[in-house]
Formats: sequence, C-alpha cells, structure tokens
Amino acid sequence: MTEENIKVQIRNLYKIFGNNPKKVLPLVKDGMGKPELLDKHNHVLGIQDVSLDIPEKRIQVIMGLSGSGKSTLIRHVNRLIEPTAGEILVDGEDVMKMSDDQLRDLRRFKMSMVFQKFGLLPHRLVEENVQYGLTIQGVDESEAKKRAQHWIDRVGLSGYERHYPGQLSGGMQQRVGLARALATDAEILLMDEAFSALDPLIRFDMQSILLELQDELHKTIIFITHDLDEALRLGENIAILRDGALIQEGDAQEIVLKPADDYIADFTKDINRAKVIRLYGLATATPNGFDGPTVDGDMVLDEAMPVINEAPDRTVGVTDETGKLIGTVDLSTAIRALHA
Amino acid sequence: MTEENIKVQIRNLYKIFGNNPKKVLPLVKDGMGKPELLDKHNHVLGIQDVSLDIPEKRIQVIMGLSGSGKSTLIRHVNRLIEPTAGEILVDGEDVMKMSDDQLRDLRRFKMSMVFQKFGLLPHRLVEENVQYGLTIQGVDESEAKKRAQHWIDRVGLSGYERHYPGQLSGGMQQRVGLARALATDAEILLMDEAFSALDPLIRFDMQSILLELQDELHKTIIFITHDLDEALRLGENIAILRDGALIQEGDAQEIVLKPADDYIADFTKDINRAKVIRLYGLATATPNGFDGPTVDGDMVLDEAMPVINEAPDRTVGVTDETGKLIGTVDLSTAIRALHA
Amino acid sequence: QECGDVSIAEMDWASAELMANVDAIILEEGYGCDVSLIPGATTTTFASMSEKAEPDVAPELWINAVRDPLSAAKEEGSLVALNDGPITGLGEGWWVTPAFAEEHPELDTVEKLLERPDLFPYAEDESKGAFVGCPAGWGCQLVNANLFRAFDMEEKGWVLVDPGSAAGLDGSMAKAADRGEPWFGYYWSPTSMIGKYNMVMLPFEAEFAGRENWDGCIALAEQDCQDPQPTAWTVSEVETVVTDDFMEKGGVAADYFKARVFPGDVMNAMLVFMNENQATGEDAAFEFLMTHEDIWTQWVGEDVAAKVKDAL
Amino acid sequence: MEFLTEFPSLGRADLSAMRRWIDGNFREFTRATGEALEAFFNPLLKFLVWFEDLLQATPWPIILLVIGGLAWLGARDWKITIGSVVAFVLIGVFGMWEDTMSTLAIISVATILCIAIGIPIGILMSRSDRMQSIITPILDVMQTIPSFVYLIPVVMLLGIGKVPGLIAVCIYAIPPIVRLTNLGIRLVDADVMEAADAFGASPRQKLFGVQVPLALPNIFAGVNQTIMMALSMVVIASMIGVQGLGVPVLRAISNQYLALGLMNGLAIVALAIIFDRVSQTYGKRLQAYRTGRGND
Amino acid sequence: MEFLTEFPSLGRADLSAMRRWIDGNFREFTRATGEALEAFFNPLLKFLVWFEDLLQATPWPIILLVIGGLAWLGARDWKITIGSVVAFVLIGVFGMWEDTMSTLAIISVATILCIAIGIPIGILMSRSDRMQSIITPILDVMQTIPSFVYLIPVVMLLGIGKVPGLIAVCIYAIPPIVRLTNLGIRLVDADVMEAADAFGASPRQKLFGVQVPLALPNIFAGVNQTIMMALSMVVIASMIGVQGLGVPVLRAISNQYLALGLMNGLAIVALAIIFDRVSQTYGKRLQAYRTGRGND
Ligand SMILES: Nc1ncnc2c1ncn2[C@@H]1O[C@H](COP(=O)(O)OP(=O)(O)OP(=O)(O)O)[C@@H](O)[C@H]1O
Ligand SMILES: Nc1ncnc2c1ncn2[C@@H]1O[C@H](COP(=O)(O)OP(=O)(O)OP(=O)(O)O)[C@@H](O)[C@H]1O
Ligand SMILES: C[N+](C)(C)CC(=O)O
Ligand SMILES: [Mg+2]
Ligand SMILES: [Mg+2]
Repeated sequence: MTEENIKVQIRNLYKIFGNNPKKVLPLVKDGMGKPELLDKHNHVLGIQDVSLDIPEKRIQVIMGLSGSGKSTLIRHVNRLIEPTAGEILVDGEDVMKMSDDQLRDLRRFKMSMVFQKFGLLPHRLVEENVQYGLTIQGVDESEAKKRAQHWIDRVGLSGYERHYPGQLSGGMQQRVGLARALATDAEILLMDEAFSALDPLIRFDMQSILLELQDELHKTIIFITHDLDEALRLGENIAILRDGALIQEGDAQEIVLKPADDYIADFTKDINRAKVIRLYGLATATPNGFDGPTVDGDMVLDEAMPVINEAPDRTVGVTDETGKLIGTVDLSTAIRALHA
Repeated sequence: MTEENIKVQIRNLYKIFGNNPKKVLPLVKDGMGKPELLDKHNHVLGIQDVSLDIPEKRIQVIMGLSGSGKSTLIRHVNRLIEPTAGEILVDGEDVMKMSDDQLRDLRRFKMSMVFQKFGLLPHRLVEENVQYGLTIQGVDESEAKKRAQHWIDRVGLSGYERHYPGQLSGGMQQRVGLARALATDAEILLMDEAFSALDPLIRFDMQSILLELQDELHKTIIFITHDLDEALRLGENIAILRDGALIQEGDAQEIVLKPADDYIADFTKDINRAKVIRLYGLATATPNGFDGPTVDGDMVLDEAMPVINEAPDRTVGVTDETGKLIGTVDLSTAIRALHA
Repeated sequence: QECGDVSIAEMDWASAELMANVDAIILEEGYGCDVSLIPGATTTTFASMSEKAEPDVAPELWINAVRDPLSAAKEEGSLVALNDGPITGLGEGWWVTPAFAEEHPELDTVEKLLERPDLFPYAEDESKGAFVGCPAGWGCQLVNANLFRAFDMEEKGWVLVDPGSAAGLDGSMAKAADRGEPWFGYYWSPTSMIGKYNMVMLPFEAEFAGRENWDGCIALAEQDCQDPQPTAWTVSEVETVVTDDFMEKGGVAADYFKARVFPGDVMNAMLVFMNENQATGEDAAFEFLMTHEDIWTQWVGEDVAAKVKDAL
Repeated sequence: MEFLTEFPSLGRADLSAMRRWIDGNFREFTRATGEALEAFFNPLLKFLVWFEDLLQATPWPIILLVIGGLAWLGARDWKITIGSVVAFVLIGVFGMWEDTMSTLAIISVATILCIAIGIPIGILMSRSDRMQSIITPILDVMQTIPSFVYLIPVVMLLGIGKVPGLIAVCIYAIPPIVRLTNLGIRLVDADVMEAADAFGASPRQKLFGVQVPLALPNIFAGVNQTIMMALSMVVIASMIGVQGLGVPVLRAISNQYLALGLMNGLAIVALAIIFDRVSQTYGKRLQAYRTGRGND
Repeated sequence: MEFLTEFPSLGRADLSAMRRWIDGNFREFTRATGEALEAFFNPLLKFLVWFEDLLQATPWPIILLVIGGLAWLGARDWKITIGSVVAFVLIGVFGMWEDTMSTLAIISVATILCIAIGIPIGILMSRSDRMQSIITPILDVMQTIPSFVYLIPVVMLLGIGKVPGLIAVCIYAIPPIVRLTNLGIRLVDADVMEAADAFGASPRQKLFGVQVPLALPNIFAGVNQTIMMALSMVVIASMIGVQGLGVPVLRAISNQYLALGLMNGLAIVALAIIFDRVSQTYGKRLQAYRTGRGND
C-alpha cells in the first residue's frame, strides 16, 4: 500500500457532559474514569483523550459498547458538538478554528451525515428530504430532483417519493436519511449506525453501494456499526471505543486474532471467523517447495475451505500478491483456526 | 414436544393505509399486490391476509424486508392499530371485540411492548420511565422503585437513573425501553427490533435475559429482528413477511435448508450456516454399523467440526435423542454442506 | 336617626368626582353613614340604579343621555330626583380655540363661521370642514346631529366628526389648542378643559326656537326628528338622583341633597385646582370643604356642620 | 344603482321593533332571575370583599414579605423575587398602594379562577374534534364581542360591583388558556402517546402523566396570555364599579392627565409582569427535562 | 400603626409636581414633533381612507363575490366559503353593511400589518435568550397597559381618526403573534435542527426551511389570537374616532340598548370568525404532513 494522506485527524479529544465540564476536565486528564466521574461528580465522560487518524479514501469503522461515545465522536467531526478539549483537523484545517461561513461550507460540500435517529424533516416529502442537502447547496431544482430520484430508486424507495417520513417504516426512514446523505456527493460520509434498521438483504445492498462509492469515487467514510460482519465487510480499519476511550485500532484480522484485551476478545467472539481469517496468517513455511494447487494468501477461510477440502492431501499452497509461494495450509490447521 | 396452547392467534389479517382502505380491500383480496396498489390506488398495503398461530411460552421471531409490515403486524396484537379486516385472538379472546376497559387491562397486565423507535417519555427520568408500566398498573411506589431498579441494573444502566432519556445514547435509550417493558412482568412481550441499537456484547446479554425469562417464567415473546444470528439464537419459530404477506413459517433449520423461495434463500444466504445446520440433517445411513466416535444429531456443525476433524477417518457417527445410531457424517460432507 | 350603608356613584369626570367625594365626607362625618364610592360612567351607573337600586345616589347625573328611561323610572317611583340643579352655570355649546378666535375676530357667531368650512380642514377629506360632535350615546350627540342638519351644514361643506369617546373629544380639542390649530366643536362647562385652554364659545345668531322644537325634535334620535329648526342651545340639565330604597331607609340626608348647589364659578375654580394638581376627587373635596366653608355650611344643620368641621 | 351600493336591508321599523322586542324580553328576564343570580353569587362577593379587606388591612411590610415569599416559592429565583418586592415598594412610594391592593385582590382571584377553569376546558377540547368545533366559536365570541356589549346584560342582571367585574374579566381572559392547552395537548408526540397506550394507561393517566406535562410549554404560553388579558381588563372592570388601579386611569382619561394614567397603567403592567414571571419560571422548573438537568 | 397600614408614599405635593412635570414635557414634545409625525403617517392615512372608500363604493354583490373568492382561496373549503358569504348577507340584511365595511377596511389592514410585523419580531426573539429578555417586557407593556392610557398621548400626537386607531389596535394585537412565533420556533425538535445544521443550512435556510414550517401550529395559534385581539379593539378604536361597528356599540352602551349592542357585537364576532377560519384552514393546508396526506 502507498503512503496515504490523512483526511480527518482527531487529536486528544475530550468531551464531558454536565454542568461544568471545564471544572472536571483536569480530573479526567489525571485518569478518573467514566463510572467514577458519574458517581462522584455527576458528569458524563463522553470522549476521553481520543486520537485517531483517518486516511483519505478509506472506510473507517468505529465500534464499541452502547454508550461508549461513538455518536459523540462522529458528531465532533463536523462540529455538531463542541469538544471540551482537543482538536479535529479535516484536510489539515482545524475545524474548531473555522468561521461560521467556513464551517457551513465544510458541512455543505465536504461532508454529509446519516443520523442514528434519522433526523428527517417531518414536514417534507420523501423526495424533498432527499433533495435537502442539494437545496442547501443551491443546486437547481430539476438537477436536484434528478439526483434525488436516482438515490431514491437506489435505496429502493421508488413509489414513496410523495409520502411523508411519518408514513414510512423505520427502515424506510433510515434509507431516506441514507439517500439524503448520498445525494450531496460529499467527500466525507459520516454514518452513525446507518444500516441498523435494515434487513440483511437491503443491508447487503446498501453495503455494496458504500463499497462501490468508496471504490469508484474514493470517498472517505466514517462508519459506526454494531454488526461485526458489517464491520468486517466494510472496514479496512476498525477503531474500538470503551467508556469514551479508544482502546484498539487496526484492521479486522488484527483485531480478531490479536485482541488488545479481554473486552475486545469478548466483543469479537461471536464473529464468523471464517470470513475474517485469511490464509497468509496460517501458512507454515515449506522449505522444500510445494507442487499442489496454490491459492492467494488474501483469501478468507470461508472461501478457501472447499478448495482445501478438494485438494490432494487436503493441503494447499499459499502465495503472496506477487504469486510467490509463502507456505502451505492443511485442513486441520484451518479447522483449528476457525474454532480456536 | 407436547401439544401446545395457542396464545396469540392472528386470522386473515389485512391492513391497508390510505384515505379509503375499505374501498380498495376487495382489490387486495382479489390478489392485487403492494406495488400495484401503491401505484394505481395510492394506498399502502401494510398487512395482506396474514394468519399466524403463536403458541404459549414460545419465542416467535418475525423477520422480513424493511417495510414488509412487521411493525404493523405486531401493533395489531395489542390493537395499537385497527385492522382493515381480520381477527386477533389473545388467549382465545377477540381483541377487536374488547371494550375499552378490557383492552386496557390486556395492555396493562398481559402484554408489554418495546418500540422500534423507543417511545420513551422525554419528561421523565430513566427510573420513572422504567417504572411507567408499574405506575399504570397501580403498583405502590416503593415496590415499583425496587422492581425498576432491578431492571435498570440488569440492562446495565445503573448510575443513569436520574438522567433524562435525551441525555442518553441511542442504545442506552433502547435499553430503557427494554427495562420498562420487562419491569411489568407481563405474560406476552412484543419486541419490535428491541436490540437493534445494541452492540454485540450487550445484545448477547439481553438475548440471554430473554431466554432466561422464557425458560423460567414461560413468557410468550414476539420478537422482530433483522439479525439472522439473533433469530437463530432466540427463535424457536420464525415467520417471514414480504410485502405484507406471510411467506414462510417454521424453525430455523427448515428455513435455512428448505427456503420456500429464492427470496428467502437470499435472505438467509449470509447466515453462519455452521450455527444452523445440525448433524442429523447430513447423516448418511450406514447399513453395516459404525464403531467410531458418535455425536448427538442435534449438534450444530460449528461445534461438530473440530470433533469430526479429530475423529479417525474424519468421520463420526450420528445418534438421535435416544442414542440410537442414525448414520455417519464425514468431513467433506460437512464442509460441502457449509459452503453449498 | 340611623343612617347605615350608603353607596354613592363616582362618575368619571372631574366635577362628578368632586361632588361624590364631598357628599361622601359629609354623609360619613356629618350623618354617620357608612359610605362606599362606586366608580362608573353615566349610563352603566344609571342602568344599575334603575334595575338594581345600586348605588343609592348619583350626585351629578346628566340627564340628556338618559332622559326617557329616567322619566319612566321617576313615574314608576323607583328613582327620585332630589335636586334638579346641583351645579349652576352649566353651559353647552360650540367652541373654537382661542388662537383661532384671535386670528378671525370677524367670525364671532356660529352662523358666520359656518360659511368657512375651509378653515377647519378634515384630515380624512381635506375638501371638507370638520365639526367635532359628541361621542355616540351622549345626549349631546343627538342634539349635535340634528343641529348639523338644521343648519344645513352638509351642504355648506362640513363633516360631523364622531370623536368616539370623551377621551377622543378631549384629546382632539387639547391637541388643537396646544398646537394653536383651528378646532371647532361641541363642549360643555363647567369643566377644567374649558378653563385650561380658554376655549371660546360662539353665540348663535338664531334665537332659541322653542321647547317644542328642542324636546320634540332636536333632542331625539335623528329618525324621530323630521324637520329640525335652527336654534340656540337649551339650558343644560343635571340632577341628583337617588333610589327609592335610599328614601325608604329614611333619607336622612335628603335635605342635604336638596340644598346642595355648587355655584358655577366655585365649581370652575375647583376644577382648575384639580387640573393643576392632577388632584383626585378626594383631595379636591377636602380642599373644597376647607376653603369654601361659607358655601357648604349652608347646606346642612349646625350640628352636622360642626361634626364635619371637627373631622377635617 | 342605489340597490347595488346600499345593501337591501330590513326596514328601519322592523329592525327597531326587533331590537325593542329583544330588549323588552331581556328586561323581563332580568327582573325574574336577577335576585336568584345575585344570591347565587353572594358567597363569591363575600369572599372578594373579604379578600380585598384583608389585603387593605394587612400592614404593608407583611404584604411585601408575602409577595416576596410567593415569588420565591414560585420562581426560586432571586432576581424575580427582589424585582417583585422592589416593584411593590415603588408602587407604594408613588402613592398607588391602596388601588394596587384592590386590583391585586380581584385580579389574582380572576387569574387563578380562569386558569383553574380554563385548563380543564382546554383538555376537554383536545379530547375530540367535535368538542373542539363546539368550543372554538364560543371562545371566539368571548374574545371578540366587545366587553361593553356583555357589560350591559351583566350589569342589568347583577348590578355594578366586584362580581360582574370578575365575570367580565374572566369572559375575556379564559380563551387563551383554553386554546393553548388544547393546542399543546394536540401537539404531543404521537410516538409517546402510543407508548402510553401500549402500557394500558387510562385516559386520566395519559392526561396527567403524559399529555399535560408535555403540553406545558403551550399551557404556560396560555397562562401568560390569560394573565395579560386579565390585567388588560382592569380598566373595563372599573367601569362597572370595581375599585383599583382602573379608576385613576379612567379619571386620567377624562381629564387628560397623562402622567396619572401612565403611572397607574405602569402599576398594572408591573402586576402583570410579576404574575407572569413568577408563573413562567415555575413552568420552567416543571420542564426541567427540556434543559436536560436531570442529574441533580 | 398608621405607618404600617398606610404605605409611606411620597407627599401629595411631590407626586403632583412630578405628574405635572411629565405632562408638561410631553406637551412640549407633542408640539415639537406632532406635525412631523402626522406628515409621516399621512400616506397610511390616505391609503386607509382610499381603502374604506373603495369598500363602501363597491356594489355589495361584488364584495360578496370577492369575500367568497378570498375565503375559497385561503381555506379551499366550501363550508367556510359559504358560511362567510352568508354571514355577510345577514350583516347586510340587519342593516350593518356600511359599518361593517368600515371595520373590515381598518381591521384587515391592521391584522395583516400585525402579522407581517409580528412574525419577524418573533423570529428575532427566538434567536437568542438576550433578545427574548429584551422583547418580552415590551410585549408585556403593550398588552397590559390599558389602551386608555396610550390613547391620550396617541391622540395628543396624531389627533383622532384612523391612524391613531390603527396604532392602538396594533399595539394591542401584535404581542400574541410575536410570543407564539418565538415559542413555536423554540419548540422545534432538536434532532431535526441538528440535521439541518449538519447539512450546512444557513440561518436563513434553517429558518424558512425548518423552523418556521415546524413552528406553524404555534404561529397560527398566534395568528388566531392576533385576529381576536384586533377585533376586540374595534370598540376602543371607535373611541378615538374610527368609524365602524364600534360606534353603534358605544351608542348601545351609553343607552343600554342591549339588542343594538348585541347585533353589532355579533357582526364583529362574525368578522373575527371568518378571518380566523380562513387563516386557520390555510394554516392546516400548510401542515399537510401532520395529517399524513402526502400522497396526492
Ligand atoms: N401511518 C402510516 N401511514 C401510511 N403508511 C404506513 C404507515 N405506517 C406504516 N405504513 C406502511 O406500511 C408498510 C409496512 O410498515 P412497517 O412499519 O410495518 O414495516 P416494517 O416491516 O416494520 O419495516 P422496518 O423493518 O423498516 O421497520 C410500509 O410500506 C409503510 O410505508
Ligand atoms: N446531551 C447529552 N447530555 C448528557 N450526556 C450525554 C449527552 N449525549 C450523550 N451523552 C452521554 O455520552 C455517552 C456517549 O454517548 P454516545 O451517544 O456517544 O454513545 P454511543 O457510543 O453512540 O452509543 P450507542 O451505540 O448506544 O448509540 C453516554 O454515556 C451518554 O449518556
Ligand atoms: C356632558 N357630559 C359629558 C358630562 C355628560 C353626558 O352628556 O352624558
Ligand atoms: Mg450512538
Ligand atoms: Mg418496523
């Protein structure tokens, strides 16, 4: 992989909710944790010293327990929430130092957001909701209508253009919010549990949209999810929060195979390991070569199993990107890795 | 299994949203589908001729595409929505024919509900929200407080008793709704995507609560979810809706292995088959006996794989409940079944 | 001789306030009554008295507005007029501002002035002259409307402006007088306004054209007065009216009410005093009782006068 | 042409016969029922008189204390408490103490009465569209028919004095609280109502547990308007014999005493502002959740 | 004891000197600025006179047509349209056509003016708590200072007639729309506002795209109250020389003509109800989403 630009940079971010956050900030900096802060000082620790670099053109997944500060963190990126301390840089510019106008332009043209609670405009029709970001940008009406229609169709809401949000099911409302965010064609997408109300089929379809967007248009996407499979499918990089603090960051394989602590191990225990573990992680060196069938080391076990099963000796060779053999994997190794 | 009582019986239920549902009902009865009805008559088909018997003391899972009518269906059970046609019987009594008082008592003492959109009382503290059902029932204050506190602790919100819902994260709000529903100790629980905003750890814990409740207190639970794994863990019986109609009903294995149509096959394709497929479904008869290790046919592949892998010949015998051998399964068969 | 509770109407203009308060002090201190003052306007008070016999006394009732029902009530016996002239020197008529009178000394009668509507341009239609009449419902409203016709003022280019209320009438006059603008309209005395602004009353050239013309036409509603004749103003009438309840209770102070007459010049002086000091009726009543002993002691017996003097 | 510019109305004679007929009938009605009505309202009158006497007789330092105390109880805010006391001191210094006590007596009774009657009517009105369509025109009439018009029959029935004054004030001041209570309840979020329904809340439980608390912003806007309307009626009330700040205002008008009117008018305003601030701050305290201060 | 029951107020002489000083100053001010003010308001006067003349001169069938047309345009409801026309026919039949036209002229201008001025002020007020705390007391004064008090200076400045009448009406009728616009905007759901913010909506876009539309239920409650207040001022306006239905009402009061007062009062009520129903139904149409009728 090539050296990447950092798109969004979060530096030592703190957010404390309560009557006098500044007063308790030093305590938090001295290491007081969330439960103690709540108990003794009646302040809620939202974000605790989070630093995170989000590279351009990537999908950054954020996970964590309910209440661990994911929504709070993502809201800081477009400054819907003012931090108690810390910096957020977008394309190198400090969001906290922006004037109202700059901030508005940032939100209009550079970012768009899907809200956990949808945040639809109840008084506007579905099509008007989807056009909202475009209207704000000043895109002319017929163009906006066309682009909105495209996304309405794409999220599967054709026929409901002239319904009000209140007339839709939860998942349909969520898709309106999704279409609204996608319609603006912003570089950075902030998605707060954007698919949580969707069934597996539509969810898969929506994930595919994101992957396409990222692939073709190189969008930077910050994506909060609770669904491990979804995280694995989308997330090139996953960050895990607990009690407002960032406790591990890395790619899926790293997090599943080398959890930083028991919490994370627990967190990922239910994952379908067959879809995470890739062959190169399992390959054992074969000093004297191998002449059976070979497969790409990047393949996940889920796909590799039938191949291994059919291979002579139930053993396959594993190659790197360049096609060079790096070792072999046999069926027993594979099965043991799956059920570790 | 013994002959069971039917707790909730839904018979030929129709629900059409729009200005004049009665007028278009005959069209729907004559077979007009949802897209056509929307297109030509501007009415939304919510529920189309659904009949479903939900046995006592069971967890009935309802799944289906976003917008397929799950929430609409569950709302009919406690008559938050009036049907366009059809009957709903609870314990043999027709809900539609109940007087206001009867209906109130039904809702107070027999049922409680978790809403997809939470439906918390914004002006009441968390503890007051959790006590709400009890207050309505007239339970005295200290008792209500005690029971509420138990559930607050159980869903992991201790410390937030005196916060308002608006000060909590999405998942925390959802847990308040959950605690509120559980606190009333009703026989029937209606749960509309009750865990959708929760992370895997807490979700697992909440699922365990449900299973315990069902096990110990024999509650009847109607549970809407989009999460296949959750459905499999909880659902003794799964019903699948599409465009308002019930298209398949059965236990998990049935639905995964014998999908009624492509839609359902698609729907379940992403499932971790290792956790669904049980050995008895794969066993091939061995007329001349088998003397290797045997395992219970009820075991899912996920658990069986390491056993098979370690067994001599990578083949195990499969027994029924009584311990009688019903056949054998070898590793290749198992791997093929997983990756069909 | 028990007096008991007496309620006195305190109407909302200066002279009536003064009278009500003088009556109140004298009845309380002199006759040992338990007096309450009830604020009100002419007609609401009158209605309450005739229908509910509350309050007991209306010291200064201008009967123009309530002439018919009052005579009916008198016939029925429910109301009794104890004094048909508690103030002397009453005057009603048509007035102009002093600045105007100075500027146009030649227009010294109503008739002469009526030829010059152009001197009093009406704000809403400047081709017309404005004549400010009485607010709706006052007796003088009917009179002015009929005189307006009697003098053919419409043809002469006048508009009869309805000021709407006492406040409107006073305000329009005060504004004009303050700014030295021309103003032509109805007013009456004794009032502080007249003295304060030195308003000039214009005499009519026409003679008083007889009671029949006045009572049978000019004082009636427009539709009941087919053929009004030009005429000078009649004498104005004010009465002190009490309820028959009050009389039955003994009417202890009936003699006092019968005797009580405020000379016009004294009343005027009192009104000027009130105006200058923005004094309340109560303030003015004490002032009157202290400075005009010669007048009020004649209204009551010596013993009563002594008691009142003691209380001052 | 005449026909077109002049509306072809009933003949003058017909109209006046009709009017006389109505007036005559009403007069008879008055004579027939007046006393019964007066007897009915007598306890109210006694109470009003007693209350006014009480305020008048109580030494002013005690009144100041009570006012400060009430303001504090309602608002729990030092600024408002001190402001109220200072306002009363100024009223006293400028010689309007007595009139103010009279006005305070009748207006506080009227406001409390209006709110106590108005909120239930508003609730009733929110119950069904039918109720709303019955009550709305009545409110329209109450608010727009000129007070002077109903003063006539009220005075004919009850004479002049405190009771008819109170009635006149209430007729005018009740509608806003009724309307805004109704609106507030109707605006309550359907999702929350659905949850209450699902738990089997009775209409009463829904009302007091959910609808009224969530309608509070609107209900308190109604309280504000009712206070304003009640105080704007002080002068009208004094036209039918109610003592208080309205009397000097009327005197000021008829004599063109600008300053006198202004001072007494401002005393009325001061009462309005005190009533309003105390009630609004109380309302804010009831709505703690809107500022998110739950954790204390 | 005296000291305790009687508030130690300023001496009689001091008070009266103060009053005289105020009056004197105001009189001077009047003299200095009165004419300029009159000139300033002259175009408004001309317009009001022209409009009234227009209404008076237009043949009544045309007026009925126009009223029916406007009602239809606003409400799109046959019942309301026919009701309005019938009400006007009745008004004509009972001989109140001319007065009604005069009242209609001034009140419709006043209402439109109040709404047009009031909504922006309400919006301004919702922008910051500071603004709110500045504007609220002004509104309190406007609503509670008795009209009679400001009639004096207004008449002294502008004389009697339509312009001071219009000003008096507006002073009284503006506050409700201002207050309820402010309240409505403040009650808009924070989640929706956050979404608008997240898309970079400018304050203007938020205002017209989100806040005002979602505040409509409250804004229209304000419009309703403003209409009611404006029409309740018809009589007061006629006290300073505004022609119309208030004049016969005043006459009725002073003569205790119950029926006359009642009829004219009811004509005022009819105007109020027509104004109100048309505007409210228009408001309902703007809020289609609340009844969920999006799909037509
Ligand atoms: N109040 C309403 N008015 C009109 N249409 C409605 C209304 N409520 C639901 N619908 C329609 O009924 C259909 C079923 O909605 P429902 O909420 O039951 O879906 P769901 O299965 O719960 O979906 P989800 O998984 O997205 O929550 C949808 O097409 C929706 O548009
Ligand atoms: N407005 C607020 N006032 C007070 N506390 C708040 C507020 N918003 C969030 N919090 C607190 O901040 C913490 C983090 O909340 P946040 O919404 O970021 O969680 P989350 O990770 O998004 O959780 P979920 O997965 O449940 O959505 C929670 O403990 C919550 O109680
Ligand atoms: C002349 N006054 C105005 C005093 C009384 C009236 O005419 O009714
Ligand atoms: Mg969140
Ligand atoms: Mg749903």
